[in-house]
Amino acid sequence: MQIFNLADADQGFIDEVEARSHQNVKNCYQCGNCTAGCPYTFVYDYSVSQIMRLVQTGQKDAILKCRSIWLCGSCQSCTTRCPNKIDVARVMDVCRHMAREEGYATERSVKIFADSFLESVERHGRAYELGLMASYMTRSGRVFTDVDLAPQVLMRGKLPFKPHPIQGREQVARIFERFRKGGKNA
Amino acid sequence: MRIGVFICHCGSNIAGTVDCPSVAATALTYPDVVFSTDTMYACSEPGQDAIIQAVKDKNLDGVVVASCTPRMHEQTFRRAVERAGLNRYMFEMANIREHVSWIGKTKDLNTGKAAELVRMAVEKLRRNRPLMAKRFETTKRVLVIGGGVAGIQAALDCADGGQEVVLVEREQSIGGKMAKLDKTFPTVDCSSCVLGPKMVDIAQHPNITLYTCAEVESVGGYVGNFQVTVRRKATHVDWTKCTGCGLCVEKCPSRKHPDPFNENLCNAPSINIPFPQAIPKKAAINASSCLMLTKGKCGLCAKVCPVKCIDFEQKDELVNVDVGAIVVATGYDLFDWHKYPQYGEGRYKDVITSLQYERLLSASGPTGGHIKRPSDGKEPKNVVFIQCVGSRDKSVNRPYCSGFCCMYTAKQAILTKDHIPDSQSYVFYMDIRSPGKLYDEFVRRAMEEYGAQYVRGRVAMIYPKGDKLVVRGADTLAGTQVEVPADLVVLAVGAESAKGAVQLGEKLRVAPDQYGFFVESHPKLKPVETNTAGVFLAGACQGPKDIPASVGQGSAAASKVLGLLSKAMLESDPAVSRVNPARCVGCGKCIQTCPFGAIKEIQDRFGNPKAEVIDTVCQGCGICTVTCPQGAIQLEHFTDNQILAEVNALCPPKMFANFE
Amino acid sequence: MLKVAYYPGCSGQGTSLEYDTSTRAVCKALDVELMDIPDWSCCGSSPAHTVNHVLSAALSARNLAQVEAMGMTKAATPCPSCLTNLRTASHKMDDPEFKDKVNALLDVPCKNSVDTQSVLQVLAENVDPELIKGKVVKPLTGIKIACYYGCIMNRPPEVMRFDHHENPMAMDNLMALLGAEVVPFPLKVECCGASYGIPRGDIVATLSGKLLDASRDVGADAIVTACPLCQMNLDLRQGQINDALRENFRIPVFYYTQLLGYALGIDRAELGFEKLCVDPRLALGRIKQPQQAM
Amino acid sequence: MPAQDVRELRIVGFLCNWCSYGGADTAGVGRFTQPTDLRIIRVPCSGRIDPLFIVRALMNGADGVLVSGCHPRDCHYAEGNFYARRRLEMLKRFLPITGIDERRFEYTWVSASEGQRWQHVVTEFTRRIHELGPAPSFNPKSDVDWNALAVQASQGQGCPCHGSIQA
Repeated sequence: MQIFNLADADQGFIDEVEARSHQNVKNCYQCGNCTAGCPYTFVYDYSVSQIMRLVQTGQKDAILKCRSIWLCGSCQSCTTRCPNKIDVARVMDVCRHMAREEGYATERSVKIFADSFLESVERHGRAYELGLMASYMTRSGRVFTDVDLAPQVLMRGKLPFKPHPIQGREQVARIFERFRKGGKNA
Repeated sequence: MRIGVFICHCGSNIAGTVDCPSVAATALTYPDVVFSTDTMYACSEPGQDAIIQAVKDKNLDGVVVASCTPRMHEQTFRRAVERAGLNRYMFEMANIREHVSWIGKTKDLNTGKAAELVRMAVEKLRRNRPLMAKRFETTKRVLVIGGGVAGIQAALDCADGGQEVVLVEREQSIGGKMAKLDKTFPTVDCSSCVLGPKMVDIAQHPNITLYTCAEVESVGGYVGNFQVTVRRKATHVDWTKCTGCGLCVEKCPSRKHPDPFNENLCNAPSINIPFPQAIPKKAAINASSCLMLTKGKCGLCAKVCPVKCIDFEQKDELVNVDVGAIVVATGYDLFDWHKYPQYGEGRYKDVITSLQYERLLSASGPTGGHIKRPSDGKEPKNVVFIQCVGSRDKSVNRPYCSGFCCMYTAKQAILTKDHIPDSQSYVFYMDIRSPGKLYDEFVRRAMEEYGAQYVRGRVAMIYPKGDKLVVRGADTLAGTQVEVPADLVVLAVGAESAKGAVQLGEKLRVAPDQYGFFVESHPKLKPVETNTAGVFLAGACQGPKDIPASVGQGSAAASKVLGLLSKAMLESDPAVSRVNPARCVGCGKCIQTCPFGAIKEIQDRFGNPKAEVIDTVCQGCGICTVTCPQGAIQLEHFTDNQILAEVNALCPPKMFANFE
Repeated sequence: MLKVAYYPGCSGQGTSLEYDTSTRAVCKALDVELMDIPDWSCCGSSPAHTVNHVLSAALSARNLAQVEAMGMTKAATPCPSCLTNLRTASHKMDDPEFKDKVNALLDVPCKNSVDTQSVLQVLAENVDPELIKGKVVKPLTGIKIACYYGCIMNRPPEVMRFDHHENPMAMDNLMALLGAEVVPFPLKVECCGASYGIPRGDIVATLSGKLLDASRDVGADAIVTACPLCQMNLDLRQGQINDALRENFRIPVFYYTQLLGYALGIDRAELGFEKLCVDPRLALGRIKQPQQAM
Repeated sequence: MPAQDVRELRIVGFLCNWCSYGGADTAGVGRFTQPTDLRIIRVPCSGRIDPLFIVRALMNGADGVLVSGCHPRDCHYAEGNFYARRRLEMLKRFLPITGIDERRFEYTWVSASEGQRWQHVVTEFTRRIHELGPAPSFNPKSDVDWNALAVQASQGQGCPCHGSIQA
């Protein structure tokens, strides 16, 4: 197990998480209700309440490297049930943003899926599911993802072969462009 | 005027950052100051003696002590100047410790500030005048509101102390929550065996008058002389005749309304005696379910009653009681756990409260002391206890710890194992709060000897699967999620203020806190007093408490009552508002704004309306003084002139700004 | 006639085409006019908010601005994922500072004047149940239904402001109104695995597997849902789940609009039952044929 | 804290005995360092504070006046602080008419247990007063728009001390 030096707490990290999530992580008293309700705990390396604890103690590295923040499904169970009214899902989101910004991608396939999705939106203005799948398979190298579903999907006409590009797709593309220019301060 | 000033060093507490001799020297330049000195500990015996000596030697008629906060030692020094032969109000204090030496780092600035605070005190003292307390007689009788264990203890102690006691209880029997418990922690002794004899004492004590099914309707008057009206609700049974034989209870055909004594686990007959040890052991009719009272037919009870005590025409009755003191012991209510929708909101029958579980454990309960779960009557094997349901949870506006749930849960886990040896208890907890004599040992026993599985974490949801309830929680020590297939889930619901507490508080002029618990006079030093003189608190109405603490407070409140009523005459605080009839125009604004009803309208000899302060009721807040458009009503010891003198001492008036 | 701006969502053009068509059909039948938002774009869905909240809100806000350009203040979407994004964007833009950041990314600034609701909420709150009852031609009598709402249609309650966050009842009530036997489904708001189907199929297998298991436990003939993602995970991936868990679930998963349309007697072609992967015929066969009118 | 380094300014505090005075005591017991400019006058209740006292202090040259009472609903005398709030709110609006910068006056609620909050309140208020600098000497002839005052009075807004409390 990893041993933390509590004196090395990264106060800047704590402050940044609090500022970006608009949450006071000190309100967390570690009751574990978020972990208790979280459907994703079984794939986590740190449970949600442990993530909250690590944020409280400023263990930036441990958080940004961890798997859990990538696997959170934003199902809002933690936020809804927190007795201290902390928007835990938002804290998880913010940790993931920071991990991305610092170049971490511990759960690579999840990151690639999100990237592929947004790329598709940037290009077409809407999510083009077949193109997104193709992009994901190429980028992740997992070319057999869901091929078993292909016959069902195609037979039932669930996936159109062509994207639905919209007229305003330049507008959407410009959203991404401006976002990139503004960096994380956008 | 001849004023003496004493600057206290408080060891190094003040002298460390304030130049006390220099302050004393400066004080000598203030008007009317004829003597000024610094002293090591003004509050010590030699310190007080020195003040007394100086008053005599220097012929002083006023004293200023600059030391700690007046909230600490004002009374001490007032008594000292009184011993020196001065009126106790010819004294002022300057707070140069909490407000100067402990918060400022720079000695020069501190010294200057201290000197100015002394100057303010001197200027105020120059406008003080001797005030005399009024003396009045008291009624030697006590009202105890609430017949739970705290109220029972207070009533018995007062009665044993020789005072007459009127005990008013809302329910049909006294005993409160404790009467519903099976066993008590940490000794696991039988609750009704402990409480029962005390309840009988209440019934038999010659000094105690007991009104159950009764509530306080109104309260007037003031310490020593309260006038209370009690509403005795109609029971439709003449209790002067009822022998408690129970024949009517047996025969009553209407058994469809839930039994509140058994926490609605079963139904009760419409005429009922709530439990075998009830005091008084009298039957009462539930008017909302009685066939005779709702539909006009039946009357079986009246037919079978051997003493003919059933009276369907009975009405509420108002009783007036004069008392000198009041003990409030209205207890608490259980948190409504339906506010946690994740626990099923009542959709799952086998999710019950801890108090319902007590009834299942109790031999006098609906299952005769056999643990049977409500849904199908099966004996549960896996019992899950969830703590902090309605405690320490901001999201349901209950951020406080209810204090006793950890302990009763440990007790219930132990009793579960006693009742069902092959059962397994799981306790979801956040922290174990067991700071009492033999308390923590008791919790350890639940784990070590009785094998209760303690799991540190909250429970996020309960859902049914087959005939089990799956409890999904966290084990934060293991760092993961856990699930328990439970046969029965017991919610350790927290305590909240009793229903109606706020309304009762209004009648008694006792302020509730934001959660409805009554506020004591001082959290440490006056735990059973309230800010309304003559009204005392006992038990959980002041905040969640376990039985020993409630009993302790009951006795404490009784001792305060006995102390109060042992005096032949009471003195009122003379720092109250006073009306100058010459300036009063009788507009009545002060009467409207007074929160205590301490001002009444009178007529002067020309028939003009005037305001008059009832000294004994006035609490000395001064709201009326600011309200009065004429400046006719002044709060003694805090008059406009006295406060303005302090302002002027700080900010000397300029020539053109002199409005006086 | 009630008019709302309509945001179909990307999946309505593809994997959940039948949800879109059936939604349009039932709304038409119930006198709710859905006005298509011209040239709508993707709301950002879950990938966007996992990257950046401002970006995510901007992608949603572009659509809200389009609604504003229509001169409308109320929008509806069938998809809870879109709903969450649109509502969360609005909620966060209540903070003027955040709104400025969002508008800095947009060509046309968003005034944040649009209230977005789910089509379910529009139907539940604006259509008189008696009207629906009166229009039922084929009551759903005989079929046992578990209503599954998904995790984000009602949570967090501060943002979503609809129904109950632990035990929502809107679909239950609607289905009961249509004559179906609604079984109490304990995992109404549990997560199905969301968008992890592609990158982490194992997660969906576990989470959706629990839902299928629970619906079998309560004896449901079918699951009814309001979410394209949930429907896809439970229906399209049911075979994958069976493989992963060595199970043999065969539980059809309807969109509530499909069953509503069925009861209202809407043309089967518009309801798209044939697009469901798990054959719904057995379940639909349980519906008792209505007695012929007198 | 800059207040320690520069000349002290004159700040008068009116504190209720039960909550805020106790809170200031608690701050002292906790040794929560504060600027020394403030001088505290103890009154039984914030409802005892006549706006006249505050006006008098400011007219006499105080650079700032700070009033503090029990939190709403927490008053030792049940409702004194509600009266105080109405009066002081009225005073706040009235001050500019008299030519006094209303930022020189503030009221707040501090309970007897909130020592740290008291430290914060004092520090912040002192900082504000130092930013405003010493009060300009009060000269009724030049600073006050007497016409505006007259208009105000004719519109029946009445006296700030007493106009506000009619139930």
